[in-house]
Amino acid sequence: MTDHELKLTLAMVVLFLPLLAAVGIGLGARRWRGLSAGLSLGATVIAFVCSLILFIKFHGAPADIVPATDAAFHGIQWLQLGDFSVDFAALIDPLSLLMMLIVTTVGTLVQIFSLAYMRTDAGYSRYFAGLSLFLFSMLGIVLASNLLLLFIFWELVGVSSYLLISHWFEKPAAADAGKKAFITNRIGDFGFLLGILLVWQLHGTLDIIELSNIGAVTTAAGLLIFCGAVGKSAQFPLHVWLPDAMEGPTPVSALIHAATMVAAGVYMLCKLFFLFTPDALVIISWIGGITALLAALMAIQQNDIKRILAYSTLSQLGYMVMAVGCAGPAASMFHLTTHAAFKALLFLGAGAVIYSCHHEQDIWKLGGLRKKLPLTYRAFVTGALALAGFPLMSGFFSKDAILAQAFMANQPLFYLGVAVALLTAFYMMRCVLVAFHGEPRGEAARDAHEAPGEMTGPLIFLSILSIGLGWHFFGLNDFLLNKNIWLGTTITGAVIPNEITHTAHLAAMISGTIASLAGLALGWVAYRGVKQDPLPGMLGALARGMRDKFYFDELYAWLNRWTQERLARYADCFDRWIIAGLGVRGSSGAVDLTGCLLRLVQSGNLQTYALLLALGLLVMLTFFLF
Amino acid sequence: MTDVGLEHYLVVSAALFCLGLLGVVIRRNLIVMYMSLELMLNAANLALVSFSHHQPPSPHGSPLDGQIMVFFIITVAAAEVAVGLALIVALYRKRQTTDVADLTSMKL
Amino acid sequence: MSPLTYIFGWPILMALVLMAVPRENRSVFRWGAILATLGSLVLALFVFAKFEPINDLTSINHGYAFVQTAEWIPSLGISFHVGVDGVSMLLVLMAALVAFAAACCAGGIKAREKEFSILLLLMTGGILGAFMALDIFLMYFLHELALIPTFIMIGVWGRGENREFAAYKTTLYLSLGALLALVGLIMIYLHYETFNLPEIIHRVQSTQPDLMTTGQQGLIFALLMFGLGILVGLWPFHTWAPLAYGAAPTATAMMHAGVIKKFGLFMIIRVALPILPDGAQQWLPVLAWLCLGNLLYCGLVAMRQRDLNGLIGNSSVAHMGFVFLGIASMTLIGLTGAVMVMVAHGLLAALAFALSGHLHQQARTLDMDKLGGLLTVMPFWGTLLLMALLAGCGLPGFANFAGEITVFFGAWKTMPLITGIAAWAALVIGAVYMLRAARQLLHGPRADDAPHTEDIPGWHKLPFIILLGALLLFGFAPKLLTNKIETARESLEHVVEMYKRK
Amino acid sequence: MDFLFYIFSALTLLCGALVVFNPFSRNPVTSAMFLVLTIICMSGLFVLLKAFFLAAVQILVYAGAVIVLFLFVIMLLNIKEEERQRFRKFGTFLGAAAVAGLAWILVTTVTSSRAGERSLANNAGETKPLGELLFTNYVLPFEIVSLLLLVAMVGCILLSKTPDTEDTNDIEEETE
Repeated sequence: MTDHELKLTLAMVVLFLPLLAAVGIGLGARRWRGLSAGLSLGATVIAFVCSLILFIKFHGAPADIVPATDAAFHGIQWLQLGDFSVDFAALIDPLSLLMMLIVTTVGTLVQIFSLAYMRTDAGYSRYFAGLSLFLFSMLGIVLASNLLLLFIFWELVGVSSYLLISHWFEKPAAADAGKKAFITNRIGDFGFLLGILLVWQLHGTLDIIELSNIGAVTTAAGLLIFCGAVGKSAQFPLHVWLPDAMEGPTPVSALIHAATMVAAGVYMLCKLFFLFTPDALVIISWIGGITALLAALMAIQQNDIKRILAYSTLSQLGYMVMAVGCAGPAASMFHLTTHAAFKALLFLGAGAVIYSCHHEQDIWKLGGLRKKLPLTYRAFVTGALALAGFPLMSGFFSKDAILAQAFMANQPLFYLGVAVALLTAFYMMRCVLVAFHGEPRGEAARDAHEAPGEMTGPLIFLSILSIGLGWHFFGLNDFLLNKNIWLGTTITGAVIPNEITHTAHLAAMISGTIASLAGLALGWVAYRGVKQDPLPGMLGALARGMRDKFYFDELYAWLNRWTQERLARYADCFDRWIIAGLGVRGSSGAVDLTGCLLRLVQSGNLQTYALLLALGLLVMLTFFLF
Repeated sequence: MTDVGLEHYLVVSAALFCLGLLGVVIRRNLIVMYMSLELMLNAANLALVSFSHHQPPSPHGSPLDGQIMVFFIITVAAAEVAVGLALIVALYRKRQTTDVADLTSMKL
Repeated sequence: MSPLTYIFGWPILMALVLMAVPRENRSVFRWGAILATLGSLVLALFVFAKFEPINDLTSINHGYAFVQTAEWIPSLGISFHVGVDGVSMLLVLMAALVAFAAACCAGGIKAREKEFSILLLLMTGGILGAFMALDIFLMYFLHELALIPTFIMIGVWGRGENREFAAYKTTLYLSLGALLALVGLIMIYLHYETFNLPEIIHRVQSTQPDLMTTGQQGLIFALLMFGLGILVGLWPFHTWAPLAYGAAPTATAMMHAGVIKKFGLFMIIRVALPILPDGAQQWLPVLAWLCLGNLLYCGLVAMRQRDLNGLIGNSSVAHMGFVFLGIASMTLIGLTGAVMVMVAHGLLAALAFALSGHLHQQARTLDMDKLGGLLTVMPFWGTLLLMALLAGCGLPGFANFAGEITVFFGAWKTMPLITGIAAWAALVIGAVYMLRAARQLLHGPRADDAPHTEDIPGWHKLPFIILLGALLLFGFAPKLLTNKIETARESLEHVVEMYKRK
Repeated sequence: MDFLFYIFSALTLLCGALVVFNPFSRNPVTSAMFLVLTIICMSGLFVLLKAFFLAAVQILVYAGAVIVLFLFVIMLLNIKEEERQRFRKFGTFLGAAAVAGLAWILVTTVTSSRAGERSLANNAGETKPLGELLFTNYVLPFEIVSLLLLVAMVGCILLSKTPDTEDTNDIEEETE
């Protein structure tokens, strides 16, 4: 088997096994819960193994499209029309291999975790079918070899996310959240689609490798493509859907809304980095920075443990996008990887807490879990420290890389990044202290007991990754700093990966460490042993704003009500009264009216008829004679 | 004043026709309307007769054709009057009126 | 004889046979209709499989396959002339699929089954024939044969209090549209003195390109565009559609929204564009803006609907906008996309109306405020509806997406602004109203006073599965569609070239 | 001769006008009597046109038969005067206008056609050639007319017969 064939086989196995599992569950296996879960998990594990083999074997190989369109395998044409053709093929380069590995790893762990977490759920089979469908679409994004294919899987990811968020569809909040997520994503996708069309018009191709040989052309195309990432990665101003998406089951939040799907936007930015002009990058970096800061501020005043994590995800995604904008896709992908590990850990940890405490999610009603759930506690603290960028944890290294990147590209963003790092450490400290320390503040917290092995196992595994992923031993950073793995850079001589200067490195490391420690310390001081949140008293209106997410939801609701809804109402009224009323009934009414008027003439009076006859005769004679 | 010719007769005929028409249009008694109809018929007769009288000789047909026509018109008019009056009688038996304003069952 | 003749002759023959059957034998009518449409479907699949690309316009049949000709009214240049190319082949297959599904879904009719079955079969035969006719008169005649039963069916078997008004309005609208189109067609006839479509096109494209002046072409094109546009629900002549579909019995709504409505579009592509390149030049920009009326405006109206059928009806009108956009783009890609949307939407509209028909049969209401949480009670139905709704908002994996994206690619280069607005309508507004329906009907808690509903039983699932299966098949492998359309590529390219040359 | 024409035509028109609107009487009998006078004056005009046979027939048939029939009916029905206002104001006005317009058209047409210039008075009004024509060229119409008279007679009898009591319900018209 040649390398090419091996790649093709493995990539197709990785891509299609989850789909087959989903279809299998949908077609019949759904009647047997165990079988459904087994199918889904089995497919994911095999996909994981294949990804691992692929990664180990090919992580140094250059980008390759399988099946190659010109090779013995004819490319599978998805659509072909004259000069417009879309081939179904996988683009396998080191970046996609890494992403595949992340997705399948987290996917496997989350599915194992779900075995226990969802055990009592009525929609058990449906849940696993959804997860499999999601993995299929996500891997499709990772492997897509051209932009349209990418868009297709992009949409499919959106719908599987919709299905999973509204898994508990009887709950109005969950159903609404799913809808909101889908529609908000669609707004981003609208820009994405226009971007694809523009790229097609300017470059004449959608194939990513061909595009990478051409490089960036206009800022507009890049920004439109970025819109897709804004939607999917929940960047400001389309960030509103992600916190609501926490209505879905917690493992789903871990997989989709922390580790993988929301990272797809960042992945896409990194992969298509060659499409962005420097102007576009500046805008991207600021959007990322703003998101990071806003989300970090909002996270401080959340009380729902999942929402805290959701805002922290937003904030970290902002970080990654900022890194891309600062011309550091390597740093961004590095952080994406470590974030996938520790955020999945945090979410699964939160899931374990929620599971143990009978679905109590308010941290002020928890407390004292340190002793009840020792394993979960340790795992959660590991994740929190990694997220806070505690020295020598994985998050520390990746955050440093981003800060160094920002230091070189854009000094104001560097300071913003440091501030976010401080806030991050602060709110994680708050979360840990309030939820795990002190005395139990609720019935649920008092009865808590440790979760079963299916749940703690993934926690332990992820803890190890969260600690060590940044170490030099793993070689992740070196791998990403290899120029060869970035598409288009060797040809266009683009700036990535930047050689990070020593000064930048030093500045980032020192300020990052200080910010992290200071944040943790502040959190310790403010929340140690408190029964109530002291912040609202100190910050007043600002704290209220943070708690209410700076009123973005209200603003959008208002905007929507005043634009689209209002337009819809006008259109409806117009339809009902003007077109159907005046236009249609009006013209039929005019005919009716004429009929009524003419009816008056039919008086039945002989003389009237005679008179009309005479008049008619007169008219006709006049007409003919003169 | 010129010699009395065809035009004079035709003008009289036209005037008589208009009088008849006026009667049909403005009188409401069915019988009087009927008489007005007779006036109109007679106007036509007059026109025909005067045309007949003033027709130059020609190989096609005889100048008397007009008079033949009038003859038939008179016959038909007699028949028509008979039937019409019979109808009026029948109608009067039913409705006790000969006023057309009361006869509006043709109304839509 | 050409198998095409059997495809559309078979249902009509069955209708004639059923006329002789006494009305007491109720099940005979039901099964007769199913059998006849199944026969057409099998034949259509056979023809679809056997269909060989003939990309040679100079051949005797002008690139059409399975041609059959017979004299009909020679003094007027009318002949019986059928044949298919890639475009009509797909529509015939789609029509046969939908007809079979509609016949299966006609079980809800409990009164006068005899007449219903006969009308349904006439409708099926008529529209199948209209898609394969190559004689303009035959085409029009068979379309009318299919159209007229619609009015009767709405009036007699319709539901709701205002079904008579609906029947009345639909009749007026559609007759007016058909009449305008007829005037245009007769004007074409007066110039060419034949109804033979390939011959006319041949003369326009090679021997007599200037037989009609630009002004005449503009007038005829306008007549055809608006006449046929009314049949399709071109904005602002669309208000009959939601009303009619709200009142029509399930099978009728499926057939009309799915298949018969496509005829107007088909005729624009088949007759108006090739014969009247100058007219197209004048009117297509107008059509491009009007299509936004469909996409954006009807989408917004659909957002406000409280009734499921109103929503589906409006969304169906909105989807026609994609086809208009594809036509107006006047590129090979755009036209192909338009045909793909026609096929995809035919299947989807039929599926959606079949589903809403089942709900209406169960719950006796389609008011979305009164229903909710149906996914728990009717899992199969609910899953299908969810998939139909998602297909309706253009989710990849369903044939609609493939068509819509192709239309966008076709239209983008010439009309970026319109395409951009259309994309907003497709991606965002479509998602808003479709998901709103899903949220209200399927999700959420079940109301306490919600009517009792049951899922689709046993073999009744068959038509739904067929329609959904076809949607998914063409969605995953749109090449199945484009391959066939590709065979008509030369004639389409000819049309596009004629258009560009002017 | 011209003198006679003017006298007869003036009398014809005057009596005709009195048939239609008589300022002194609304009685249909008066109208009928003036109709007789009109007919007689017209036969005078016929004589001037050398249509002697027609003049005779005119007096015999019209004055002798038709008008008598009218009078019979009037008396049979015992119609007195029109009880209500004789004319409707608006209708009268409109009718008069229409008729005036028509009269104007007819007169201008007649005068402008100059038909008289090409005409030539002939004297072919004798009864004998008329009878010859009637019984040779026009014998078929003549017979048909006789049949028509027969039909009219039957019709009159049928119509004016007092309906049987049982039939009355059938012909009962609905008065809305």
